[in-house]
Amino acid sequence: MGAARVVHEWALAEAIADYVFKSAPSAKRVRVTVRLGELQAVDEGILKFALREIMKSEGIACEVVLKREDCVLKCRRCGHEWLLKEVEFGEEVREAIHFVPEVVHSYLKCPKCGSRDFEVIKGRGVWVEEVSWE
Amino acid sequence: MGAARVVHEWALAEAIADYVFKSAPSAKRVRVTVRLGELQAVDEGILKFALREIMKSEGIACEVVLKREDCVLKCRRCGHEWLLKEVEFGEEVREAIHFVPEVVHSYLKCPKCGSRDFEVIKGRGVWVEEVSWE
Amino acid sequence: MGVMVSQGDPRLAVIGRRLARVARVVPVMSSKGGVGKTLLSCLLALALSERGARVGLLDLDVTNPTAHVVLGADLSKFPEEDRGVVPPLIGGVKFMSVAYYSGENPLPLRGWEIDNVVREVLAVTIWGDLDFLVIDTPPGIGDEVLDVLSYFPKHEPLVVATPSPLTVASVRRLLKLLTEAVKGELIRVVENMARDDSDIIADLAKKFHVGFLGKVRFDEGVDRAVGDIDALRRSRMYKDVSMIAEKLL
Amino acid sequence: MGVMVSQGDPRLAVIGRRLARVARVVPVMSSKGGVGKTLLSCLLALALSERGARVGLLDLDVTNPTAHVVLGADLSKFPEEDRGVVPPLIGGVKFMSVAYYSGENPLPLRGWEIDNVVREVLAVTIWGDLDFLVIDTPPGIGDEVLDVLSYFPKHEPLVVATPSPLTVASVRRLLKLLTEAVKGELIRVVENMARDDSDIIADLAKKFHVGFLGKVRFDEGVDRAVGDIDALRRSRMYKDVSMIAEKLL
Ligand SMILES: Nc1ncnc2c1ncn2[C@@H]1O[C@H](COP(=O)(O)OP(=O)(O)O)[C@@H](O)[C@H]1O
Ligand SMILES: Nc1ncnc2c1ncn2[C@@H]1O[C@H](COP(=O)(O)OP(=O)(O)O)[C@@H](O)[C@H]1O
Ligand SMILES: [Mg+2]
Ligand SMILES: [Mg+2]
Ligand SMILES: [Mg+2]
Ligand SMILES: [Mg+2]
Ligand code: NI
Ligand code: NI
Ligand SMILES: [Zn+2]
Ligand SMILES: [Zn+2]
Repeated sequence: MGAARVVHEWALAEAIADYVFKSAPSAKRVRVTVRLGELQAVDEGILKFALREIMKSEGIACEVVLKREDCVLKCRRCGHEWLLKEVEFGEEVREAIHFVPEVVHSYLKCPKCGSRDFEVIKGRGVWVEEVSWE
Repeated sequence: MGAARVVHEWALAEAIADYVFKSAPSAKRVRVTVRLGELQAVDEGILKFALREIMKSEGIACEVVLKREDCVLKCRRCGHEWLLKEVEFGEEVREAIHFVPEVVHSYLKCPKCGSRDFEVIKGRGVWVEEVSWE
Repeated sequence: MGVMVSQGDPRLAVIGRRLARVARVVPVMSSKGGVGKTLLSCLLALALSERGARVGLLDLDVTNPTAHVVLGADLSKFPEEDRGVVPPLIGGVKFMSVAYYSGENPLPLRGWEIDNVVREVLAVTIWGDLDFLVIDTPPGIGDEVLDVLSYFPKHEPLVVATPSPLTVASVRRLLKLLTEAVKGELIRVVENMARDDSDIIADLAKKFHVGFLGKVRFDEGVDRAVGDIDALRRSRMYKDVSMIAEKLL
Repeated sequence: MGVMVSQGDPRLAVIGRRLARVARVVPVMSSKGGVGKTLLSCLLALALSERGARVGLLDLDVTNPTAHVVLGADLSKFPEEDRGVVPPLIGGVKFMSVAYYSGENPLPLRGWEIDNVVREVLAVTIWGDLDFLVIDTPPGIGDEVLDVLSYFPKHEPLVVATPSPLTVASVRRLLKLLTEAVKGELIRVVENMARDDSDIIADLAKKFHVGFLGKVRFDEGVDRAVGDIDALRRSRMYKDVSMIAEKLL
């Protein structure tokens, strides 16, 4: 989070850009669909802005589609499934999870059995759902 | 392997039986479909025999369907995919893998890049594909 | 009346049956490596067995098994089969390890593969009647440790700590995790490689409201006894571990 | 001309760019725990930096990070952001650890989650120009170690061994794995906690045709220096590690 030019979302945008360059080394027009998991809470505006800037500097026309994905958690011990929406975290914890989503295991337990052996079965972080080009 | 009454396939049959009992605690007629991965090389005849014996002793009519699944390996480092059929192991190694399929990582490397960081993406061991009852 | 369907891993369904006649499960744990988990697991199993208990020992340090080195176990033949895998008797202890199958080769595994090994071994090992099943575990808090916490219906962790600052930091995190999952009176701490009469570890146990079973002194000679059960039984470390065993009985 | 499609994890694509200006990657490894990987990683990073090298240190013992304890790093604030995460300078070394985010809480993770942490950290950490990136790794041969072998295009493993029978068994397995994957001349062994002039470890290195960088003697006082960089720099262990650093330069 923070100002668009400096925040760490920029690094994730670079990752997406490099992924596009590797998938379509000579394409001049691409379309990229990115899934953003609720857990990591990436700033959509900044990510989109950074991705367009990077692509422009490489002379590529890029259409960016961002899709939010809700975060679902499932306990491996008791099988209970719950939504991140039902959980309340403080600002510091949310920020820590923003950088490394797996640290959610440091701050959360299964609401039913108390185990930390749960899985983020949906909605973790950044994933390229589709790069298409002609 | 070895004689039907003593070999370790019996333990796997018990596992399948317990799985059936837990899925359908009061069913008297069940049908179970089991997928057998090529890697573990379970003896089909013995498994079927053991499963029927166990079910009979519990007074349950059980139809057993076994499906073989070919083993496919994929290297995480270089992406190469290959088939277990293309690999030759000695008798001792095959026997070790029969007991704990993951020890394949002790005896096999990616034929393309030499890495042991490969995955068994299909055909590992015993899996219940379906238990059905009315 | 329609048709109902279920699909999944049969191995998890049978674990309860395999442990049905095991009275007490004692995983020997410590997030820190090199604190003596393996040596202590082996000596504890031997000491309990010497006192008449029926004892099993399971090496769950899957990617780096070493309990067989301590016990001098013969890896040249596979364990016998009898409707499952029967752990060979070594020094009176039923000993099971993936090393019977991997030998001294490297066994690099991803986490879900480690989980598969744990499921397989728990599903096919025939322990029979046991008073104690001692489990050696790896450092860190990964799949093996999470599997122990999730797959064993009941267990009494034995946490090994040494009085060094890096160990204390690690053990504090482990105790936080364990006290969330297991009743405090079932968790016990042992100080290993004690060299003086510091109370750091005893105090740590008190702070977390868990048991403290005492100290195992640093024993210069024990490394030379590794691989030889008779020599291990003559070591000073074995004497100290025997006192811990008495308290567990 | 049809439409082509690709889908996957963008983080792996950027790792090469993040390491583009890192001259040498030195993962400090040992399948055995407690042999001194963490202490040696930290002291080595400090010693290299004292000699004028630009050095980064990455703690990849994800479920049991302790390098921050050795360095006395401040976990109370997150690293700065500048188009990524900028590792704070500690004693002249750019230090990155998941502990900035997990604090001193337990971080129990399954293997694929550990892999996710490694990918995330490698994708967002901005190392800039480095002569050395030293990596502390956990014991065992699990996801962290496999990730190091798979994600770093080039690296020069530094294997830590102590002259105990259990360590030797573990290190032998690791050397077998490493010599398959990395050229022998890029692999180096260090003996740590040396107490006498045994040649076990030097001979082991010779047998595997890999380098041997010498011994770091057992230093009774080093544990008391943990957490204090100035005190660490005054320790006898630091002197010995400095000799290793010289040979690496
Ligand atoms: N009480 C003790 N006295 C002396 N050496 C010990 C003692 N306990 C363990 N050791 C030694 O410490 C080293 C690590 O022990 P090990 O059991 O392998 O630890 P872990 O399983 O926790 O990694 C071994 O060389 C072992 O012989
Ligand atoms: N050369 C040495 N002399 C004395 N103690 C040492 C030496 N190297 C490591 N230690 C001590 O050994 C213990 C384990 O060290 P650590 O670096 O945490 O090992 P690892 O990272 O391999 O688990 C620590 O208490 C540490 O202070
Ligand atoms: Mg051990
Ligand atoms: Mg044999
Ligand atoms: Mg360490
Ligand atoms: Mg803060
Ligand atoms: Ni941000
Ligand atoms: Ni068999
Ligand atoms: Zn739960
Ligand atoms: Zn490969």
